Amino acid sequence: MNFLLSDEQVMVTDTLRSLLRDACDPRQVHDIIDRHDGFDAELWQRLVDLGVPGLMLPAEMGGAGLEMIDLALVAELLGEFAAPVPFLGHVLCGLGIRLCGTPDQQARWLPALVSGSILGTVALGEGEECWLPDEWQVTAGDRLSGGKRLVPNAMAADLMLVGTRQGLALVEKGNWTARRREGVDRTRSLEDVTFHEASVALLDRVPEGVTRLIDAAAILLAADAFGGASRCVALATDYAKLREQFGQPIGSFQGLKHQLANMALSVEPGRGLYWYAAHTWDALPGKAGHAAAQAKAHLCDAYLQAARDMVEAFGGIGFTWEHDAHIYLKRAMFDWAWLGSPVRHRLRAAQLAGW
Amino acid sequence: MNFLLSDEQVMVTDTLRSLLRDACDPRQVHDIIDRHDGFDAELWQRLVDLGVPGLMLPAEMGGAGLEMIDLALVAELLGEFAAPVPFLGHVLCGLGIRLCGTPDQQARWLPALVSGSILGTVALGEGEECWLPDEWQVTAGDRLSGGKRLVPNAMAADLMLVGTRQGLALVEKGNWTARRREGVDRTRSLEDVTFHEASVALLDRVPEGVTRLIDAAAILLAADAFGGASRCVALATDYAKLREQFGQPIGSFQGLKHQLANMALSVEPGRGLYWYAAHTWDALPGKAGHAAAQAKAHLCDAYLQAARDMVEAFGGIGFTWEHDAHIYLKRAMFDWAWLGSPVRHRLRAAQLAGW
Amino acid sequence: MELGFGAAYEAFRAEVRTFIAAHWPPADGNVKDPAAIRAFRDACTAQGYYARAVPRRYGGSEQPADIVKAEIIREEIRRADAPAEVRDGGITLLIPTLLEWGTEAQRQRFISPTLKGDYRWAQGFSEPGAGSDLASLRTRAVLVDDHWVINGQKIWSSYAHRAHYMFALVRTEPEAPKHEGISYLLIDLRQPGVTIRPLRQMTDQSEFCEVFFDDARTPADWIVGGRGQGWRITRTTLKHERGSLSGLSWTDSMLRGLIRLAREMRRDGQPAIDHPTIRAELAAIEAQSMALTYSTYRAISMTVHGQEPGLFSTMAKIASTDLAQRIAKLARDLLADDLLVMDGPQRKWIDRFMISLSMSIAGGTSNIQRNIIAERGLGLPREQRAGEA
Amino acid sequence: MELGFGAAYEAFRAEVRTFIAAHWPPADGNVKDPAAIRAFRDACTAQGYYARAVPRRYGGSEQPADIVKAEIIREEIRRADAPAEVRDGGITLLIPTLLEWGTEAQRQRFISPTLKGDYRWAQGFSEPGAGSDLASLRTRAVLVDDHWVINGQKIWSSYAHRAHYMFALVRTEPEAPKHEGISYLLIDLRQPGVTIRPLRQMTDQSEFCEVFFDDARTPADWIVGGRGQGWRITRTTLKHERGSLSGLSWTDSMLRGLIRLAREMRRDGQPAIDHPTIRAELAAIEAQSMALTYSTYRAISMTVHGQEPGLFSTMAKIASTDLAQRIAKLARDLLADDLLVMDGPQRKWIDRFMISLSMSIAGGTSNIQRNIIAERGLGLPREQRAGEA
Repeated sequence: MNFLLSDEQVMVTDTLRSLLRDACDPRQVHDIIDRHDGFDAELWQRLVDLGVPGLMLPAEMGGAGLEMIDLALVAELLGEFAAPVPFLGHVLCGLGIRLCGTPDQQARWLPALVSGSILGTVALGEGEECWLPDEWQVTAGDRLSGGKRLVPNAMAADLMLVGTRQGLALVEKGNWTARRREGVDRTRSLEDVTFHEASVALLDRVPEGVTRLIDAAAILLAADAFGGASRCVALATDYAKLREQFGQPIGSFQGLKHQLANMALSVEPGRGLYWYAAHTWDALPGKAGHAAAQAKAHLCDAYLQAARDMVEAFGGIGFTWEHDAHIYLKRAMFDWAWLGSPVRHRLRAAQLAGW
Repeated sequence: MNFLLSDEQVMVTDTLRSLLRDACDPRQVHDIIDRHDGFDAELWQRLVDLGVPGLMLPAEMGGAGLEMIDLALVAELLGEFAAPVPFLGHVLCGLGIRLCGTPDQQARWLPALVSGSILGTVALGEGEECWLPDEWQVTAGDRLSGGKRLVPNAMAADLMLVGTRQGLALVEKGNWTARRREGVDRTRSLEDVTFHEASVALLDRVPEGVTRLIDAAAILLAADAFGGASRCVALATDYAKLREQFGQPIGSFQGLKHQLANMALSVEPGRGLYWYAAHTWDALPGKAGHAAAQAKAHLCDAYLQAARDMVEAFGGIGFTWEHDAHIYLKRAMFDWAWLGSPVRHRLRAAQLAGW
Repeated sequence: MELGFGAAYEAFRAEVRTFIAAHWPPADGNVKDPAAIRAFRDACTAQGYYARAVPRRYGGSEQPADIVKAEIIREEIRRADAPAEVRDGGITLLIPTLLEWGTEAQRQRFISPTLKGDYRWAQGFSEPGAGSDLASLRTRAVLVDDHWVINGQKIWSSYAHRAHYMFALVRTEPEAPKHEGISYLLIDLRQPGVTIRPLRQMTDQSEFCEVFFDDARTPADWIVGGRGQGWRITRTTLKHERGSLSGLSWTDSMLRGLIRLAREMRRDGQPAIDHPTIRAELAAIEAQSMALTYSTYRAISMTVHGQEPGLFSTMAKIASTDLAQRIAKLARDLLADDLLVMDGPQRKWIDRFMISLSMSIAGGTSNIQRNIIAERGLGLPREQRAGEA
Repeated sequence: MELGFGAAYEAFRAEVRTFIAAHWPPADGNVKDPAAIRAFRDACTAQGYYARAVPRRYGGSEQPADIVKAEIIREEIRRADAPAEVRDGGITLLIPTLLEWGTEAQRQRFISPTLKGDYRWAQGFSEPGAGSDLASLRTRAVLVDDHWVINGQKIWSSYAHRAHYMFALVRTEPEAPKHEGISYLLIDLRQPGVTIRPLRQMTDQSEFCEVFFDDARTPADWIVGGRGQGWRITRTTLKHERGSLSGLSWTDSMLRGLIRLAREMRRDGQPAIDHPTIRAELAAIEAQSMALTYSTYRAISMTVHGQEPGLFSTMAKIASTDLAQRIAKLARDLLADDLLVMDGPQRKWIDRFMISLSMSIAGGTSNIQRNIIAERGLGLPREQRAGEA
């Protein structure tokens, strides 16, 4: 048993962490959410330069050919820094094409996604908690009509992977109209899109490919949630060490101490769960659906609670716009709801467990 | 608005409390549960002498003609002292006859129940959480056959009010066989009973009378739970004031302090809820079903949690047989499960609220 | 035991209802007209419904304390959707303080216009670094000739950007022990030495402000009580806050909103309110709300009858905070997809989901409330701390 | 990243499995025969499977530390339902202590029979009034000629009524500062000066005992380490307790039991496991258990590779306590009517419902664990208390 990171993985995460410390400090995140008109293009370019979009894509497409755990570690860090970049939609788009695309489709799109010369995204939701393949109503024939909801960065994207009753389908920019939603989480834009007799290219019908894409999405959200939740614990803890009341740091009061301990208790063990889910995706595919659903449910619940607890730990200051707390609270709301709420993933996990 | 106890009510509860302090101290309760062969007959006799069985029964039957709130206050105190007496079955038997009995039946049985010359009980449960009138399967015609479960003090009882598809029915001693269950709560015996072609007297079919009896049972359990839960808070608090660790009372540590505050918070406001439920039974019958279900659910959940918290607050000593803690924990388990678990009463309340 | 208001009170209710019907809405139907609103409030004061605790000579209606009547008035005003009594900090905190500690000149000068809404007040207690721990506050005032010269910063001052004046705690006796160096000053906010910066909240709205004093000035006799008495004055003022039913109506309206939300949203292909998990939690929340409501009724009844309601009186505040958190959580579960967007049909629930967090912060953190329950309610010993006797 | 045990370990597993199959069950099929059980355990020790940390000269098998191999052995023993290694306090706590601090004579005298199960040991640390706070213990021993004479009382001593000896902390230097006056003694429990009283638990079973010393005696050289070193010795012993997977298999078997229970019981006319509320909570518990399992795997992998697992290592214990509480609660919901009786088909769940409470008590309360997480894990400052520097 060797359930730990390799030296290379530690090195890569260290590199990425220093990049984010430099290029994604809270002031920069605040700038983006105050502008509220998209993502941090410069930061995204640096992640592209580092090879993030191609991490799991084949070497012959310019990718690094690594595994889900590697990508999830990146997602954890982006969550930790609340990075305002179009990571989620972009990597899922590439992954979907890798999983279900024809060789031609792969050759056409993957190198461009790896190099960042185009931006990809995925359209999964259809509203009212319809997120999953067996719930999709949108129908793709020669043409595609209908709407998808809550699509990340749809206005900026060049290529969209759309979930349809016929499986995944590719639509190019210009074939949809997008309506900007006022997303709660301003670090990741959401738009509703409408297709009207759009040109569309169906991917191969590989049902387990579609499922694996959903599992990947769940795992990346779980990893983001773990990173964000850990940061909430750290922010609240750091504050408790500095802030004084009645002549001593508030972190020396047992009441707050136990609350912080409970926060950490509800977050830290989640690391093993998301690692496991990522690991099953790579190594034990039969268990990946269940593990991914459990990770998404557990971590996203833990994140939202940790974010709430953190706001309370900060007192009034944590409720202000200028403070970082709400950035995490709102990102936690995104992770919690996008792709379906925890309870839905728990029921899915129960079914996959054969209960 | 005058939502508080009258001077008479305060006086009666004070009297009863001194009686219980004297006649129901923990050593006596331990004696009863160690013997495990019934109830505290002497204590019961003193309660009878005080008029407890007739509290809500008409004056012409020897009763005091008081209200549900008065009886519930008694139940609270019996819960506070974990009194090992057949109160619940006995008063519900009398109340059922008062609600649904013919004048003859009332005249025949109520004076005997008031004077304590006979012991009454109620048979409601049929196993697998069948407790309520619309779930009863036992059928009463000229004769009664079948079984009821988890009947309080069935072996000692002289008269049993049995829930049947035809409404409430009276069966006299000698017409059932009882099998002693090893009840969790040794302060209140439970038996399973079997009827085989038993003679039976149906009460008038007064459907709302049956409902009111169930509501009364729920309110009395809620009141017992409030009394017990308050005692749990008090016991844990007293211990925290006395017990020293690291040179000071453990109750001065903020961690434990906040746990005790949270315990009190989950218990104390329940008083208003059970008072309200009792008050509706007397004054606002249209609201009584809903309020009684809510009180039973809320208070019994709070009691069981408070009892668990108390055991933890005591540490190891609270886990021993000699300590009082388990008496309350087990009584809380009875209140929680008897007549159906909290979630069932919540769903019933939701229905009665018209949701 | 009597849960209704009793016959005498029901007669009072009828009288109030008749009075309101005669005065509201205004004849021209324009319920937004400021002049009409003001006229209505003046009429209510004249009638003895508003400003009940304030003597007539300062513009109040000087009625005997009666929380049941006060509640009936609130209920009837709400039912008629008429302009409610103004309940800002100037009225709930400053006026009682002036009545107890102020000079006659201060009362004459400030109470009446405050009641009328001509003077709006901001509270200046909290500072960065002195939230729950007011004794450590650092804004200072120095008496120079006939004016106090004030320097420092206040925070969490509600609606200071719309206020005319502030009642503030400032350090005037730097040499005195911490608690004894604080005075209670009244300050005109509309002067050059004062800068007010509204704090944008995470909901993207602004309620609280930072207020900076840079050689701001206030007349020497705008001090309430003596020098160094500010701490004592504040403690008695806070004690004046009495159990009231107003928190309950907030809880009640949240709960009704939650039920509506559960009817509107869907879960597993059915109305969410029919889903057993949602239904059971909704009922559990209702029970918690009922417990709070009727325990408050009991506490108020006891207070009215001169009895001490005991333990519950230490916990009313945190009990409603806990309830708000639980409501927020179920709302979150009901919202599902709608939790992602601020422009959806349930925006107000997004705000509430966040605002529920600020409840445990506002007016003392929940941890301080828990200390109060444990020490004052349960009688647990105060913690011995290093450096204390 | 590799979650399995790897090829080398799987070869080891095959070897263990073969070995066990050759030795268990005994030829006559009598798996209850004490002689057969003993012979099997001896064979396991000879083979290097049991007593791995104990040198051969004291009867152990002296294997290099390898928690993965240790886990494989445990798994295979469990799978074959063969007699597990004895894991009482004598083996897990006393032997490591003797190996580190004992005299050669003590090791020769005690280790081997303890390993074989001929000597059973009770732990004598806790006292009434000194639970988590061992430094304040009051049982004392005085050296009279060549014997310690012991007076006082110990409590929470597991199975002392079945034990031969006790390893105990007693106060031998009454004049020394609290922590420095304690020594670590070995005591024969089967002597007139010792009275053992099993404590009946709320489950009506007895596991823990009170032990009273009334001029009990033990030889002068049955002291481990020097006089006044007891506190230090205990701290190093407790430090020796290493992350292990054994807690996980307990959690896992509870969870599987809970799933079975949910299949057996009914709710709203359907198998409880199909009810959405039960189902969602069961899945939530499973996720919590998975989180604990794989974080433990990670911590162990890191330890094996000489890395520090960090924060998680402070929380493994309380995390499984929390999980046990949550399991107990769902079991309660499933039991419904069966919660009322001890003679029903689900008696074991009634016991577990209660035993889950004792978990947060055993071995230090959860509050002390929370302090450890906060101070050691999160680096929060220790509380300054009155009378401390």
